[in-house]
Amino acid sequence: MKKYTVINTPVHNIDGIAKITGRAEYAFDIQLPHMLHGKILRSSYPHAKILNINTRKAEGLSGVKAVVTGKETLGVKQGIWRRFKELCDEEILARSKVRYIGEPVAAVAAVDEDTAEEALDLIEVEYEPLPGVFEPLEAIKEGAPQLHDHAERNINVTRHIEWGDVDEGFKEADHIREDWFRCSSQHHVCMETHNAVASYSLDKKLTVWTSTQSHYYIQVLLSWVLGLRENDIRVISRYTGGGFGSKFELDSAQFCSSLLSMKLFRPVKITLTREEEFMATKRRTPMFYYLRTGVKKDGTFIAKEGRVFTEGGAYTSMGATALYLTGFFQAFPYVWPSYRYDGYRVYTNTAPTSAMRGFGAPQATFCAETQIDLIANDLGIDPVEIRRKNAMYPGYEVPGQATIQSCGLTQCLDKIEDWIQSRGKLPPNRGIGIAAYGFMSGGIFNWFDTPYAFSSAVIQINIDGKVDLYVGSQDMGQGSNTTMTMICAEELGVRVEDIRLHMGDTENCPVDLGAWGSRETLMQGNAVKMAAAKAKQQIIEYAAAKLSPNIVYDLDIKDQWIHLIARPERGLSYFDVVKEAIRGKGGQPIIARGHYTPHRKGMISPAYSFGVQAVEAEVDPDTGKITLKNCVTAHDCGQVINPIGVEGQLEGAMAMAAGYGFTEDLPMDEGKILNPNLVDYKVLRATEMPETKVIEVETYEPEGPFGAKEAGEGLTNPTAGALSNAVFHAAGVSIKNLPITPEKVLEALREKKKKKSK
Amino acid sequence: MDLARHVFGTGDQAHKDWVNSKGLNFIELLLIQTMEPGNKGYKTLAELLEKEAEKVD
Amino acid sequence: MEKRLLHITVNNETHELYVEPKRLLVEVLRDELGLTGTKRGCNTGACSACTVLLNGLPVKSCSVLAMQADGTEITTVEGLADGGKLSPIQRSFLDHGAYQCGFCTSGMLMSATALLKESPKPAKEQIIEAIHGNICRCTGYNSIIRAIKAVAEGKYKEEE
Amino acid sequence: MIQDFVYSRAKTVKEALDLLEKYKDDYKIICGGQSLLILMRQGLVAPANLIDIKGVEELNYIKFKPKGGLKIGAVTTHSEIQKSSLIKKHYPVLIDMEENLASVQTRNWGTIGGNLSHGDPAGDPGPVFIALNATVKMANKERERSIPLEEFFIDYFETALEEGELLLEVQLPVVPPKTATAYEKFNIIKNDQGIVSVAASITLDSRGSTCTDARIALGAAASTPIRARKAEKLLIGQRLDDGLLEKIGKKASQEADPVADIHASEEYRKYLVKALTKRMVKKAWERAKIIARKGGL
Repeated sequence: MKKYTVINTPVHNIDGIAKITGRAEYAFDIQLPHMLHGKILRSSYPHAKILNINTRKAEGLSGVKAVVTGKETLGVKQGIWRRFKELCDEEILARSKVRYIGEPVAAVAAVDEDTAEEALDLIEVEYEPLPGVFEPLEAIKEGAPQLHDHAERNINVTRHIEWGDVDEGFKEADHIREDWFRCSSQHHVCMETHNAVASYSLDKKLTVWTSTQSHYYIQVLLSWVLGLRENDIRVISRYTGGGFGSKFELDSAQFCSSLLSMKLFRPVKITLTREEEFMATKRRTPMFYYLRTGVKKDGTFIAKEGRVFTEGGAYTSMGATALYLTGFFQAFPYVWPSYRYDGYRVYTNTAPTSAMRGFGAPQATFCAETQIDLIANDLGIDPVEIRRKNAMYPGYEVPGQATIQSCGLTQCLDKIEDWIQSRGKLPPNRGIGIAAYGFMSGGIFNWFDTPYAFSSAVIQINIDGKVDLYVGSQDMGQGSNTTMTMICAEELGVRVEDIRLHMGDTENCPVDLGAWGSRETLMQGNAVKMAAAKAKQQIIEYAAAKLSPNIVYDLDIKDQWIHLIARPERGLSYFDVVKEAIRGKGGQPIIARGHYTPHRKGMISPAYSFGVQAVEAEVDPDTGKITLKNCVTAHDCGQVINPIGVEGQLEGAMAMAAGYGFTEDLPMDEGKILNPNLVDYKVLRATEMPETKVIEVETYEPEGPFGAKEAGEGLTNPTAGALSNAVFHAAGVSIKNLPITPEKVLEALREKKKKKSK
Repeated sequence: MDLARHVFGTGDQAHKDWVNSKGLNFIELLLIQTMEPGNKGYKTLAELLEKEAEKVD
Repeated sequence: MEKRLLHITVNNETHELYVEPKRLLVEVLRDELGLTGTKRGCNTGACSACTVLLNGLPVKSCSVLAMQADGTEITTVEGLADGGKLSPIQRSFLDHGAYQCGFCTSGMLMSATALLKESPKPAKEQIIEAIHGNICRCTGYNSIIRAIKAVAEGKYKEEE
Repeated sequence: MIQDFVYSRAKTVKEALDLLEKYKDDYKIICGGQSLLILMRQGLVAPANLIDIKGVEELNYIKFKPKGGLKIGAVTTHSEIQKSSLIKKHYPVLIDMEENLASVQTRNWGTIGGNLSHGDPAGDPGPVFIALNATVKMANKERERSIPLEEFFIDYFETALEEGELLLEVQLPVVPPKTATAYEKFNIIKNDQGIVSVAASITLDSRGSTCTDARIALGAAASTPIRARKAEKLLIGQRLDDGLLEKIGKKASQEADPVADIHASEEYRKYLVKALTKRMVKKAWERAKIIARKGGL
């Protein structure tokens, strides 16, 4: 019998049929009887005191049922870093002060959307405008306008990482490079905008249908800000139209629809417009990066010092995590004898910056990988060679931070080198750039302060052998529903169609922290595997009596067949045994639980994915325009669970990361986003996609289910760096300021010409 | 040194007040750390902590 | 606002209903007829998540007044799987994982369906051109292109 | 949110003109509405009356006469132009232009009349039609009139259409012998509106070596599509060489008067005008040469 019957076989997404027939019901689609529609009034000032809000006129408009302002809330300063009081700084409905354009100040419920929108114009808000500050390097200066009383010089969070003797290291270095980089912002652009339908009933129970990456987080945060008991709140999120890091904090649609529903005892639906989505639903953290790097003549890395100032926006959000991770992944995936990082997150009067796919790592990887190619160029060393020389390896310990167990980085470098060679000599104005990367498989940190296990799963096996699998993980398109089903089927020895998955509902699903930080496959996966193993044990106990194996024989279940491992032909049908087992249990279905919480796994994550990406691009010397030609990624995600899923994650991440590299940006004027729509905000289209190729480098990760690890977020890390290196090799100019627009390239080219002519 | 990291790391009001009460300026230390080379902010804070520790003994 | 009578055929069913002239086709489909398979992704006619077939041609139902669709024949994603049988493009989307979150999928399927009807053997460039207007934030498009190509190559026949 | 309006539907040009007359102080005409509906949703346009001419079938045509040239009715969709074999044969550059105009969905519902009446300086058809020496026919209840397309565009989103006046038709003269036209727009995402666009039409002498006539039109380079007349002059009587191209490019970028926005600075736009003008003149010239070699058209 082959090793696995389900794992590593291409399996259709179990939500596939619903999604391709239009039957999948997103919160966006929910219509309830007697339902009202809500709209949110948002600040048009980047920084202002709220002196007074007069809602009388709005309430007078026919069709308007209720208006709420911050005054009517408990005024909780909430945040996802619940363990650190000072980092919980966002009220969602501002009571006394607004700190960014788009911050909610009031919400209306009316019979239809148009009426609600009309009512917004009738709400009179009296502001006292305050001077704003929009750049971190300005905000940290003495005398700059201060956003929060507790945050002197607008310093929100600082992070320090250090190992080895950096100052000594620089003394030993033959070559030292200093560079400044600017990493721009980026918006998630989930196709389903944030939305929620809240329904509060007379029995004091609140049900919220919403689009989220973590129904558990939303349940807990809502109970905090609304003063309701945690489990009197039911959060339902069956389908989520994209998340990418934007949907695991409490958002204005969820909060305001709940407030209005509690006031009216009627369902209230709030759907953010695309413009609101851009203005006020968090975004990738812009960073100013200073890198000082020392290496030996032969390219051996000696010392690295990184300093970062991040544009925090008005509130902490998830930015504190991004600040730590960008520092950690700045030194990834290489061996640095000494490293020092100082990160500063600075409050500014702009939309809060937070988590987005890669979580600080894409910024770090862009800067690090761009600088590595510059160093390689300074020393005349091949880009692949310098990376191979310093690559992490299995068993390597990042001092005080992490232990690397599985690591296929060197194999990835070999595969990419082969591909580069296969390209032969490139036509003029073409270049290939590479970037190496790694990422975590779920965070070990518990700043949310949950008393629960990080992931839990419950299994019930019914009389017909059908398995009910209850998970807390959230599928936002990445395919975790299918992954969990496959892991369960493999461990239990049944088929995918034998399993009925239950998810996206706090009422009947166990707790999982949600789909962020690439945690589901490893953490929820381990919980599912444990539950399945326990259920399987119960079945095998009954089978053992029947098969009465000699003690030397062991029993196992594969593909619905319970058998002696040593003599697979001797066995029983899974279905027959389940029937008898349940009868034997006094009619009780077989039930088992599983859970996972990482222990003693360093500061970051239990396991790390690795990879190398090569981007081939062409630069038009007349206009500076960049055209992507090829993108090849060699990726180590441990044991592949579902090949269809991994391929999709790789290609999708690449498209999003390429956008970050050269088309997507959020330009602002005094805190106002200038392109809050999909016409002026440029996401990649099918016409911009290069040929993509995925090379799987399989390793076995001892901590992961069946040896699997992260395969979703990390893939967002390398592209911007690989692209900037491709431009460097194609046109001889290095752009250290994202995004790499044609205008910047052309300017650099003209500068270069000038220098030459001199 | 690790203690210094902890103090800066949490950065909450209690720690800030303690450092300030010892005649140093918490924010200034943080800024020195990042504006000037050589890990100065941490070294200064570490020295302070050592002195204080000795007092306790 | 005075409502006007609208005659419209959707997925071979005729409807007569009174709508405000300012209502967009997508609003009538989703809110009046309950066909929520058609999505809305933006407010500026830029994402094509709301693509439906109007007299066989793909249009953005967010950029057509319902009254302008008076007397026309509309096909939405709900009309693709005929008599319990998935259409070839739907089956190909399954096999190629040509969707992830699924929110742009209806629009993608409508664009692909129209393309394959107009030119059953499109070149890759035609495929890319046909879905250029549809934003997908999850897949990176290539799996969608492969799925359409597979149908064009005759790998998926209409089920009998 | 779209403000309320009174909706009227015209089935004939006469009905349309009557409605324009009736509502003259406050109306908007909707045809494909691919731009208008966005403006209305954003509340930037809120007419009391909306007059729908999408169904005016008598304005839906593409006609060509070997002497008269091409006539395109105002409600003809972009897709119908893109797929017209007549146009492919006689004005192939229009196919290039349409193939890169927005998306299939927009081309299927958007119309040529609507596009031109919108008066967007970054629109695709403007520069190409100007390079092809187009005129537009308009009418109100009293009279009909025709003007060159380049005079039709007055300012940002402002055209020569007067109150009560309707755009009926775009007319293109027969392309002179030994003439070819080329069009390209510069953008980051294909089919987006051009950050800058350039159309060039070149006519060569009988030997196909020197330029006897030239028309260069620039899009998104000023408040309306404009002609680079000084650059055109530099071409007359000249033979093509890199030195000449450089001079033409420079001149055209001097004639351009673009504004900066989030997509490009003024300086970069001027630079793009230069780069694209050089490319389009060269491309049109080479096409014209081939035609000249073949002899005649």
